[in-house]
Amino acid sequence: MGFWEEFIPLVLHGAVNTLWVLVISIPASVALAIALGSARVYGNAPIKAIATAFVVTFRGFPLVVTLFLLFFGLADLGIYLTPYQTATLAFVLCGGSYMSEYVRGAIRSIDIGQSLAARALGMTKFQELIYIILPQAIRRALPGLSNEIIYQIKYSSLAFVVGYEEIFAVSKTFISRYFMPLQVFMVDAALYLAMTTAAAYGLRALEYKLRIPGLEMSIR
Amino acid sequence: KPAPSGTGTQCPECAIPVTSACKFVTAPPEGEKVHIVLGFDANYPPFTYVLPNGSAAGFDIDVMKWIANKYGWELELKPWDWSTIVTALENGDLDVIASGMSITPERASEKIWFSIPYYSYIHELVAKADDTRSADEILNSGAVIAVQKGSTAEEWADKLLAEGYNFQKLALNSYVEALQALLDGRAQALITDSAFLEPYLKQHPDVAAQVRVVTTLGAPETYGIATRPCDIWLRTKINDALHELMTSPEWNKLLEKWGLG
Amino acid sequence: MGRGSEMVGDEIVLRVENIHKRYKDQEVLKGVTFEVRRGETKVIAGPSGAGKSTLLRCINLLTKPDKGRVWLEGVELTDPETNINKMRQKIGFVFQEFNLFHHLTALENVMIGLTKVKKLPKDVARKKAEEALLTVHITEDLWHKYPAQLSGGQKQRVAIARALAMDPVIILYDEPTSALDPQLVGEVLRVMEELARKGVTGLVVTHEIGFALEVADEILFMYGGRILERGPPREVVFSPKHEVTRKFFENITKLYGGK
Amino acid sequence: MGRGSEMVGDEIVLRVENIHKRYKDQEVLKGVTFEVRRGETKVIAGPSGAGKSTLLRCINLLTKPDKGRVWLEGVELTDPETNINKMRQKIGFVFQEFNLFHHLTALENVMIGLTKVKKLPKDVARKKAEEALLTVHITEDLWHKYPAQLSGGQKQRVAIARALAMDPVIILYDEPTSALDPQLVGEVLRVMEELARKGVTGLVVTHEIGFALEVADEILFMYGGRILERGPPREVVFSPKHEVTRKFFENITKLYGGK
Amino acid sequence: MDPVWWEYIPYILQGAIWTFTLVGGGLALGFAIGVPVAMGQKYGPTWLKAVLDAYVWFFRGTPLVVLLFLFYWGVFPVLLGIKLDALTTSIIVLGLRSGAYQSQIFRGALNSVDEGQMLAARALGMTKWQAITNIILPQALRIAIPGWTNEYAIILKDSAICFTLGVIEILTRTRYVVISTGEALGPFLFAGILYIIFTYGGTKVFNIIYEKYHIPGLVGKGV
Ligand SMILES: Nc1ncnc2c1ncn2[C@@H]1O[C@H](COP(=O)(O)OP(=O)(O)OP(=O)(O)O)[C@@H](O)[C@H]1O
Ligand SMILES: Nc1ncnc2c1ncn2[C@@H]1O[C@H](COP(=O)(O)OP(=O)(O)OP(=O)(O)O)[C@@H](O)[C@H]1O
Ligand SMILES: [Mg+2]
Ligand SMILES: [Mg+2]
Repeated sequence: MGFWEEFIPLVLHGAVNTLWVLVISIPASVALAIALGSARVYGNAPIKAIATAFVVTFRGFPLVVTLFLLFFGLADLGIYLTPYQTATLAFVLCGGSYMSEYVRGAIRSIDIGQSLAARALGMTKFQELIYIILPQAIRRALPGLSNEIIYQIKYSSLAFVVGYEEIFAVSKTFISRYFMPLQVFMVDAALYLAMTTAAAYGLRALEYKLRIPGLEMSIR
Repeated sequence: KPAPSGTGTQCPECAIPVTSACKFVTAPPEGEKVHIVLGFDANYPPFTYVLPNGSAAGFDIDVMKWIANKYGWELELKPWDWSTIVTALENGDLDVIASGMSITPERASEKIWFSIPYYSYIHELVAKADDTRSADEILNSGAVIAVQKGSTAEEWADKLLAEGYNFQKLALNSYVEALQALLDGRAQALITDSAFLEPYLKQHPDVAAQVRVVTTLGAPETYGIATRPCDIWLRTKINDALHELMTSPEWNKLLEKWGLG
Repeated sequence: MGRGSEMVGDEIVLRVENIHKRYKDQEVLKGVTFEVRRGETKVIAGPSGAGKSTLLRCINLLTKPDKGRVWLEGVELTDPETNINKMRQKIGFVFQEFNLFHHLTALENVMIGLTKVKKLPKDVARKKAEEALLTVHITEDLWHKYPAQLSGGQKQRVAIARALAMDPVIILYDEPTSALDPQLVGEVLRVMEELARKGVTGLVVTHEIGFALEVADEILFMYGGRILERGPPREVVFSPKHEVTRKFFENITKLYGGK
Repeated sequence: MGRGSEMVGDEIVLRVENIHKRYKDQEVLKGVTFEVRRGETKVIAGPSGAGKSTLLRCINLLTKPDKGRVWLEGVELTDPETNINKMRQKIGFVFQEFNLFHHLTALENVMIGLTKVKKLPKDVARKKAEEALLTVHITEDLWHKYPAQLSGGQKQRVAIARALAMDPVIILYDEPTSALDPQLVGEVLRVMEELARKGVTGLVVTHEIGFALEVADEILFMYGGRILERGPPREVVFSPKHEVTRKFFENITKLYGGK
Repeated sequence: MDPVWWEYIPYILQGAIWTFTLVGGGLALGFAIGVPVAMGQKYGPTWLKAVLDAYVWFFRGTPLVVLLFLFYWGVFPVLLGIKLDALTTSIIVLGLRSGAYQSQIFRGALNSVDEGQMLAARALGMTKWQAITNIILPQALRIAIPGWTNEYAIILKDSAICFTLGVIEILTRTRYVVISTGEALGPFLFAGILYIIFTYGGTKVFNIIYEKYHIPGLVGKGV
């Protein structure tokens, strides 16, 4: 059987698996990021400390290590996550921590007048955050978030270390069997480029759709 | 053991491409120092791995050192990522690969040719010591079976699945992790090769007590030293040396040293 | 005499006692005490940097005063037990810099307090917001513009409508007419009068002395973080006790002397 | 009659011809034409949303007019060949929203144009900036504050100083006294007068009709994107030709009628 | 008995030299590329925007392994006719890729600077360029700092992928240790903590810069 006939169906199967992880992990990461980022600016001291420790840990750990600890470390405690669960959870923990940094920065770049006006209306700190600050902050954080989302798409390749059969896992098997890294990498690159392009395009469109008329100079 | 030949294991119908990376097509001029770059994947004890001081060690390293020593070559040791190791060889970043590399027809193509085989091993199905089921029962139980990603053991798993056996393959990054999965109870069996398992169990008697080899799979396979097809002189020299080493008492001492006896 | 006085009752709506505030090296408020009765319109005047905006922000605790107490309708705002968010609903605030919510249209800016804080149903809130906007002459064509698309005067009026719509007990205005033309000033003033008649009390930081003379029941003249002088508008403006007050107001006569 | 008129020469400094500007569905400027002579102080008045700010921004091309031409000292700004950055140095601009540079202190805000655009040595620039700040009564204690730490009036004055310091040929003021108290208004007006005497021309959008009556040589009354009426201040204010103009200015008499 | 892998700690730590060479080089190069790219994307002519979009698209979207592979064995030797060593190639590729990401961080930051700032700068007679460098950039760089700490944390770990070309840094060494000793959890946890220290330390530095250049009174932490 030729390289293409053998490799393409396999790698497409891997791509479907990759998508399965991302479909869950990306939205969950964004949600976690908003919670963490908000907690780090608006939370009281203990909440702030917990959120910060969380971010420091999961931003600090290389993703491989997080995957490894969730897979083998938890198994030592009798908790057996499947490769799919491990990968999804690890991506959310890691991606959420990274993304939260953009959310935090964006929240802090909103001018103080906005919170003053919100509080003057009688909003609680939480209402202020939800209705006034976050809608503006998330818009500002979008370019950064799109970075992290794209990173996450590519990092999904690391799921192979816990035995998840995604694009890269399939490719690795193939490469060590035939030693044709160039061809395999080209196919992989095309697949990842397709996914990241779709994501980037979607996010750009979202950024454009959410822009506030007259406020920004020229979002394209 | 096969007799020494000029070419070792090769692709019979392949033409030999001569590229700028070819450095050892013919004998170098008299008096010129021969410098060989040895590429290896340091993830493969006891054949190739690293010591706490960072230097390379292992059976294959010792073999190559012996060969280099015999000819007075300069040997440079370069750890390299397995997935691009052949590309590095093709492009001249490396000159030989000695890293427990199985000789397979797919590999012996226009990219690399092998020396004569120097080590043979067999694939094994391993289960927990208290698991008394037969191989067929295990392979048909829907159980999780761990293998190393990209290894010939994974090929075996794929082959068995294609034959209609009913189990789930869990391909992990290394044999160590695959074995770990078995010990953790995450996997119910492990397909591995004797080249990894036997020395490992010798080194870790506690682990040896927990597992048992259920059966061997297929016929023995062999390792070879890979070179660029065009480096005919180099390959010949390696084959000669390998032959000499393998017929000397030194060979058994080496096998003994690395637990491969 | 101020126009509003006939509807001023005796009930004290706002009491401010001995407010102090310092920013690092600079004491901005050095003990300010006064009270406002229901229906009253009180004007705070004074030179730039006197601490007028800071004082207003201290009243609804947007800036925490270092010392001093504030009561609204008998409830102490400065008491940590008080639910300040509940109380702030009763205090309208019109910012000197407008501080409209950038991401909301004019109409949404006015609605958000009603729907999210007062929890009114959307349609009720919308009707109320529209009324408030019309009161300050923001017509329908502007309702769906974002703050960045509005002119200065339009923004200021939306800011006023946002405070109005909440049906507050008292409104604190920080220079509410600075970006308005005289015609609109007149109209906004009429709105403020009407509110006063309805019993909505006003505390207005303004440089429009004409307005103070027309509408205010009392002028508080602030200088260097203190209330230097207070009294009926005509008295403070035309026969002040202090030299600084005299100098501050003398330009008015000069400026409009031509008429 | 305006005070500045005695120093007004015949030389036309600024010519604006048939300026048009539309934002999507709304035509904001519908053909505005006028000229300003050297030393003149011209006031633009008109209701909120009339297009005054837009017109000012069109003059130095901060907003690109859709149609029409602008000349400064005989050089056509709207000509694509013209180095607009060179020309803008000669046009001071004081924004309605101040637009101070957030990351620079008051002093640095004034200096940056001198050092980066005019390329003056730092010490010279600093001296010039200090002078300009003192002219608008921003004293040394405020020089090293950031915009967010200044009061409204302080910000506005820094914005004026920033324009002043550049030694412009003409200054475009967009409501330069909106956040100022009457005393400061008087002082800023004096500064503007002095500048007029030195031949610095002024084009002022303002709602301070008192100021217009005192200082302006001419009032341009804008309405709905057009100059509806123009002429000497007293004429336009007290005996206007149009009903809208009359209505616009009638509040003034009402408002300050008490005096 | 001490675990066997403890003996390997110095070996792992020596990898830090390579890690930081890669990170330092990659980040600096990425910064030098990212800032102008972001400005070009926001303020440049249409054709330039198209070119820069393509650059960002390719380098953001392609896996690092593939980029390394392409540049080491393709772009440099074949297209450009130069043979660069693995370390140099790795730094260049990390830099090119990080530039694509950093440009998006800055683009976001540039968008957060309000329009009035540009208007006021142009009104003073500044050229677009002067306005950007003197007014917009100083404010945008401050806003970009949190995003930058992310990029640092990411590149710190992504440097591991340069092993594809034989550059052996911390994470690769850790893997070797895992395999060589047969002990997995310990070495991985050690590497994890090492990276946390590096990330946290680096982030701390960035945070100090952030707070130092935080514009007094301007932006909120909530009221
Ligand atoms: N970016 C924009 N997009 C859409 N509409 C705009 C924009 N900027 C201004 N407008 C509209 O153009 C009209 C004129 O605005 P402009 O700011 O010139 O008014 P103005 O005369 O300065 O008013 P004011 O005295 O209130 O400052 C207003 O109705 C405003 O809503
Ligand atoms: N966040 C701050 N940090 C430091 N100083 C501040 C801050 N806010 C205000 N100030 C200073 O406090 C003083 C009073 O400011 P405030 O805004 O209350 O003045 P104001 O009376 O409202 O003046 P204006 O009429 O010009 O608006 C000013 O000198 C100002 O510089
Ligand atoms: Mg104020
Ligand atoms: Mg305006």
